[in-house]
Amino acid sequence: MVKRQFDYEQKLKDLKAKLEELNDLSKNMQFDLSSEIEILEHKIQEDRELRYQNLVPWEKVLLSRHPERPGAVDYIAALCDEWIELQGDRCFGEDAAMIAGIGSFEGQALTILSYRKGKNTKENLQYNFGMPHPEGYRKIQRLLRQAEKFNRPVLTFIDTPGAYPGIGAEERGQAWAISQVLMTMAGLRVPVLAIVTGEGGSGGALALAVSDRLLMLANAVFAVASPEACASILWKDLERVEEMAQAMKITAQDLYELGIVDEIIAEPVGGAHLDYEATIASIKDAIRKHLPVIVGCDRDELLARRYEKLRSIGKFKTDE
Amino acid sequence: MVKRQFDYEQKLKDLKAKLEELNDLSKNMQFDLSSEIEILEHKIQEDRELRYQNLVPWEKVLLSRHPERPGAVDYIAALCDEWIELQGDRCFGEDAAMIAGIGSFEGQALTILSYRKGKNTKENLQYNFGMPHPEGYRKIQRLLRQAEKFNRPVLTFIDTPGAYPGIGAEERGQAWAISQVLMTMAGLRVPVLAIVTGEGGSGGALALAVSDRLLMLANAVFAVASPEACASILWKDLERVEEMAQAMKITAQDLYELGIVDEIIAEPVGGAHLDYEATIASIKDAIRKHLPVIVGCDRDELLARRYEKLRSIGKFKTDE
Amino acid sequence: MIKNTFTRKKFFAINPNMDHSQTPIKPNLSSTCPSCSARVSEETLAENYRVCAKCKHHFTMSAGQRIELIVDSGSFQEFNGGLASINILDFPGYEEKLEKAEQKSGLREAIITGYASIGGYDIVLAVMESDFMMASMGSVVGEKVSRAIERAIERRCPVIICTSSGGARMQEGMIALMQMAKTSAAVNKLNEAGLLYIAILTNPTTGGVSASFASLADIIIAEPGALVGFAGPRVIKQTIGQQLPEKFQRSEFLLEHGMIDIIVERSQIREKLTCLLSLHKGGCRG
Amino acid sequence: MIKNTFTRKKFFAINPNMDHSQTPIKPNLSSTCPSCSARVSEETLAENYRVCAKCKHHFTMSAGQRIELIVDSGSFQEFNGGLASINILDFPGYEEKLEKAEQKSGLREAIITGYASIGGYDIVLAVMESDFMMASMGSVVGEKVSRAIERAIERRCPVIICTSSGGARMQEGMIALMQMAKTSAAVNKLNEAGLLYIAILTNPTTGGVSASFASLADIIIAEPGALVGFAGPRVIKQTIGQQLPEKFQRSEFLLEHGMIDIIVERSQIREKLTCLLSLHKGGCRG
Ligand SMILES: [Zn+2]
Ligand SMILES: [Zn+2]
Repeated sequence: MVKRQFDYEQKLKDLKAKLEELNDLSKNMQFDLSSEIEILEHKIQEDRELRYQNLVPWEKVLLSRHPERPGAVDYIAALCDEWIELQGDRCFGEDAAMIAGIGSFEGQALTILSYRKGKNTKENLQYNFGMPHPEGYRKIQRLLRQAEKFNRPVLTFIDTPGAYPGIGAEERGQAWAISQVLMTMAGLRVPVLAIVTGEGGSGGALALAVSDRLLMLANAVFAVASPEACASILWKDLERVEEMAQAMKITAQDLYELGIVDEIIAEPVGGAHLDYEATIASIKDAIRKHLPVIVGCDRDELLARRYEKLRSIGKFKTDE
Repeated sequence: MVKRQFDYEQKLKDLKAKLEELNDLSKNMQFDLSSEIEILEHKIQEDRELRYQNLVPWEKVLLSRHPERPGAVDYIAALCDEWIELQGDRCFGEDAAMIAGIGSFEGQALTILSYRKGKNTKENLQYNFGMPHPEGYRKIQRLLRQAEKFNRPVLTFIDTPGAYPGIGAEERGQAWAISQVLMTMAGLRVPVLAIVTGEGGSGGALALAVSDRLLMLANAVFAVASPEACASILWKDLERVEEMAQAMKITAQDLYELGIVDEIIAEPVGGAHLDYEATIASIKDAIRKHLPVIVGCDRDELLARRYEKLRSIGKFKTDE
Repeated sequence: MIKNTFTRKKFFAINPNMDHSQTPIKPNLSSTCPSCSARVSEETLAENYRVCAKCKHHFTMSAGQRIELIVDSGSFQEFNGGLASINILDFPGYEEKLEKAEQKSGLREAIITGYASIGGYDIVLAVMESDFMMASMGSVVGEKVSRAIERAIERRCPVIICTSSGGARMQEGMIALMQMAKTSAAVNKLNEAGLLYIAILTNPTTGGVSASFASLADIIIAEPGALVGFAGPRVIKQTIGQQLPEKFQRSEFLLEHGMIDIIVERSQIREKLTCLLSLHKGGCRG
Repeated sequence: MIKNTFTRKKFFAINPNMDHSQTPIKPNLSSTCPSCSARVSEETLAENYRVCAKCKHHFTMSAGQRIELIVDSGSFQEFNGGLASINILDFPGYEEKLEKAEQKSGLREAIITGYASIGGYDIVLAVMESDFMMASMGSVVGEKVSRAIERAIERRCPVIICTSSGGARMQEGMIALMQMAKTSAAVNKLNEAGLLYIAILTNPTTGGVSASFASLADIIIAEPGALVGFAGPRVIKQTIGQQLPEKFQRSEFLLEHGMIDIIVERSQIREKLTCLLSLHKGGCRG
C-alpha cells in the first residue's frame, strides 16, 4: 500500500496525547512517572529530528506537495516591501496558475515570477492546481522581456505538478510557449535566481528554473516527471511509486550532488509548512547571499557562465 | 442613388455592340458608314482615356475594390522565381486573410507580407474578405522579426477593407496585435517597401504601410476609414458617400500631394484588372527603382529617415 | 522637481489665453448615475473621485480633473499648450467642429501634455479629453504625444498617458491615421531608451488610439468598467448581426483576456503609480 | 562541400564499430497499412518514400532512410557517432534497455548528427531515431544536438533537425530534463549568430523535445499526419476524462492552430529544403 500522506506528525501527536493521558492517570494513582515521561518526551524529540533527517524521497514528495506548504503568495508577501502584480499575456488570457509582478526586496527591485497553488479547494480550482496553460508561459515571456528592458533581476519560485495537459493547452501551443521561455531565459541579459520551493514537475516546471543560481528547499523535489507517471509508464505499476521516487534522484540532496542545484536551503524540522517564519528567514538569507553576487557580475560573463552551466549538464561515454 | 459599381466598361461595351449592329445594318442596306464609324470609334477611345484620367475618388474606390483586381497571390506568382509561404502565429491560429512568406525577386530574397482577398465567393469566405484577425497581425509580427534575424528586406502589399470587427478578434486583442506591428515596423532594422495595390482601409491596413517607401497604384485608395463609415458617422447619411470620398482625400494623387505616398505606380487604362501583365510590369519597375536604394542605405540612416518621415506627418498651428 | 508653481485648484492655467479652471465645475447640482440611476450631487461626486458611491460607476472626468487626481499638488506644468488644429484637407465643417469642441471642453485640443511629479517622482504626463471631439486623434494629438515622449527621453523620466478616444479624427483623413504610426514609432524610441511608460486606459479608448500608443505601454492600467477595443461595439454588432456578450470590451473582460495588467480604482491610482515609479526608481533603466 | 565520401547506400557507416546499413531493410516482405489496412510490399514502400500509395499514410522511417531521403547522395558525414549513454543514476534496468535499443535500431543512440549537403548547400543535419527507446532525450541526445548547433555556428551553415521523440528519458531523471534547457540555450546561440534553423517534425514528437529545440526553429515543417504536442494524447484523455477531437495534435491541426509553417510530403521535402536554403543563400545572415 503506497503512502499517500506524510502522517508522521499526526502519529506523533497521537503518541504525545497518549503520554499525556498516561501522566494524568499516574498522577491520579499517586505514581510519580514525571522523570520517566520526561525521558520519553526527549526520546520522541530526538527521534523526530532523526526521522526528518532520514526521510525517503517519496516522503519528501508528499511533504513538497503538502497543502499547507508556503507558496508564492506567502513568499512575495514576506519578502517585498512593495509589490505590484502584473497580469496577462497580451494575446489570449490571464493565467491564474502563475503569479508575476514587480517587487522590492530590501531595496532591490525584482521581477518575480512563479507558479501559484491554492491552499483550499476553491483556490486550487481557481489556480488550476498550479498547472499553467500556454498563456501563463506567455505572460512570463512578456515579463522576462520587460525585466530585460529595465535591467531588473529576476527571481522565480518553482512549485508545480507541471504544465496542464488539456485540449486548449495543446491547441494554443503548450510546447511552443514553454520552449520560448526556456530559450529566452537562457539568453536573458539580466541575472536570474530560481528557487524550487515545492514540487518541480517536468518541463512545465523547468521553464522557470533556467537561471544563474538554482536553489532548493531541503524538502522540495524536482523531477523529469512525477514518480507516479514514471512508475506507471516504465514499470506499469503504480504501487512501486516509492521505489521509483528513490530511483529517479529527485531530492534537493540528490540534485545538489548531480550538480544541478547550487545550494540547499534548510527547512524547519517537520517541513516548511510547520514554520512559515523560519522558512521565510532561510529563503531571505539565501537571496541575500546569492543575489548580490549575480547582480554584481558583468553581464557578458554572467551569460557565458549561464550557458556553460547548462551546456555542461549531461554524462555520457565516448568511444570513437 | 449612389453608384455601387463602376460600370463604365460595360456601358462602353454596349455602345460598341450598338455600333457593330449599326455597321452590319448599314452594310445590309448598302450604305457605306465605315469612315463615320471609324471616327466614332476613335472618339470613343479618346473619351475612354479622358474618362479614366478624370475618375472621381468614389469611382477609384469602386475600381480599387474590383473583384477581378490583381491581388497578392498574383503579384507574388509573377514577381518571385522562388517562393515559400510561411504560416501561423505560433500562438493561436493561422489567418488566411494574410499571406506571408519568403520569395526571391530577381535574385534578391524578400520577406513578402500581404493581405489576401478572394476572387470569388468561396475564396472570399476562406480569406474573410481580406480582413485579418489578431492572428494575422501576429504572424506578420513573427515574420518581421525573422526578416530582421536574416537581414532580409521586407516587401508588403496593401489591399484590405480593414481589420475584422468581431467578438473573437476583440477578445484576442486586435488593437494590441496591430499596435505591435506598427511599433515593430517603425524600428525594424531591415528596409521595408510597401505598395498599396487596392483599398487600404483604416488602422488594419496601416499595419503593413509603415515603411521606407510607400508606393501606390494609380487607382488604389487609402483612407482613415471607409467613405461609407465616414459618411454614416460624420454626416449620418450614407447617400453622401461620393461626396465623402472626395472630401477625405484618399486617392494616390491626393496622398502624394500630402506627402504620405512617395510615388504613384501607373495602371493600364481601365484599371489593373483589365491588364495583369501591364500592371505587374509597372510594379516590377517600381520595385527595381526603389528597393536597391533602401537596401543600399546604411541601416542607422535608414531608421533615422524612417522615423523622420513618420515624425513629420501632421499639420497644425502654434500660437503660444 | 517642479512644484507649487500653481495652487492646487489652478494647476492647468499654463496657457495664458485659456483659463481651464472654469470648465470642470458643471452648473447642474446633481446628476443621475447612468448605471444604477441613483441621484448623486456634484459635490459628493467631486469628493468621491467622480465615482458613484452606490455602484462604483466611474463618471467621466475632464482632463483637468484627472491631472488633479493623479499628480502631486501643483506640480503640473503644461507644455505645447499652444498647438492647435487646422483644416488640412479643407474638410467641410471641420473648423466649426473645432470651435465647438473648444467651447465645450475649454481646451485647444483633445490632449494636455506637461511635466509633473507623482509621489515626488518626475514624469511626463499626457491626458486626453473626451469632451474635445471625443478625443479623436488628429495631427495635434499625435504631435503632442510624440513630443511628450521625446521630452521624456531628453529628461530620462517616465511617461504616463491617460487615454480616452473615439479613434482617428476622420476630418484629417490619412494624416490622422498616420498619427498611429508616428506615436508607435515614438514609443519604440522610448523603449530603446529603456524608459518606463504607463498607460491608464479610461472609458472609452477605441480605434486608432487603442491600436497604437495606448496598448504599447510597459504597464497597462485600466479604470473599472472602461470600454477599450479596436472596433466599436456598434460596428461589431452590425457586422456579426448578434448581441455582444455582457461586459464585452470592458476592463474586467480585458483583464481576463490578458490584455491589461491591472484594474485600479480612482481612489487608489496615485498610490499605485507612486509604487510603480518607486519600483522603477523613477523610471530609468537600473 | 563534403561529397561522395560514401556510396549512396552506405552513407552512415562512419562509426567503424557499427554498420548501420544492415538495419533499414526489414526481413518481412509486406506490411499492412495501419491507416487503410491495404497490403503494401516493402519494395513498393521503399520506392514510394515509405508512404502508402492508397491513403498517404506515412510509415515510420529509420534515421538512415531519412538521411538518404533528404541529403545529396553520398554527402552525409557523421560526427560524434561515438557518444553513448551511461547509467548516470544507476537506474534499474537502464543498461538492458540501452542494449536492446541498440540491437533494435542498429544505432548507438537515438540521434545521428553530421555534415551533409542539400541541393549543393552545406548544412549540419541531425536526425532522431524512434526505434531507439522512442527517441527519448537523455544526455547524449542533448549533447549531440548542442554540438551539432555549435558546429553549425563554427562553419556558419544552417541546421536541419528531423525530430521524433517520446520526450525526456526518464531513466536519466533531471539530467534528461535539463537537456531541454541546454538545447534551447544552444538554439539561442544559433539565433544570435543569425543562422537558419529548420525543424522537420515527424511522427511522433512529444514531451521535452517538442517543448525545446523542436518548436524553436525559424521554419517548422511537419510531415502529413504527424502527432506533435507537449502532453501525450493518453495523458490528456485521462486528465480531462473525455474523447479527444479528431486529428487532435496532428500536423493538419497544428497548421490550423498556427504552430507550424508548412506541411511537406516526403516526395517534396528535398526540393522544399533546397528552395529554403537557396532563399537563405545557404543559411547565413545576408
Ligand atoms: Zn451608480
Ligand atoms: Zn494506407
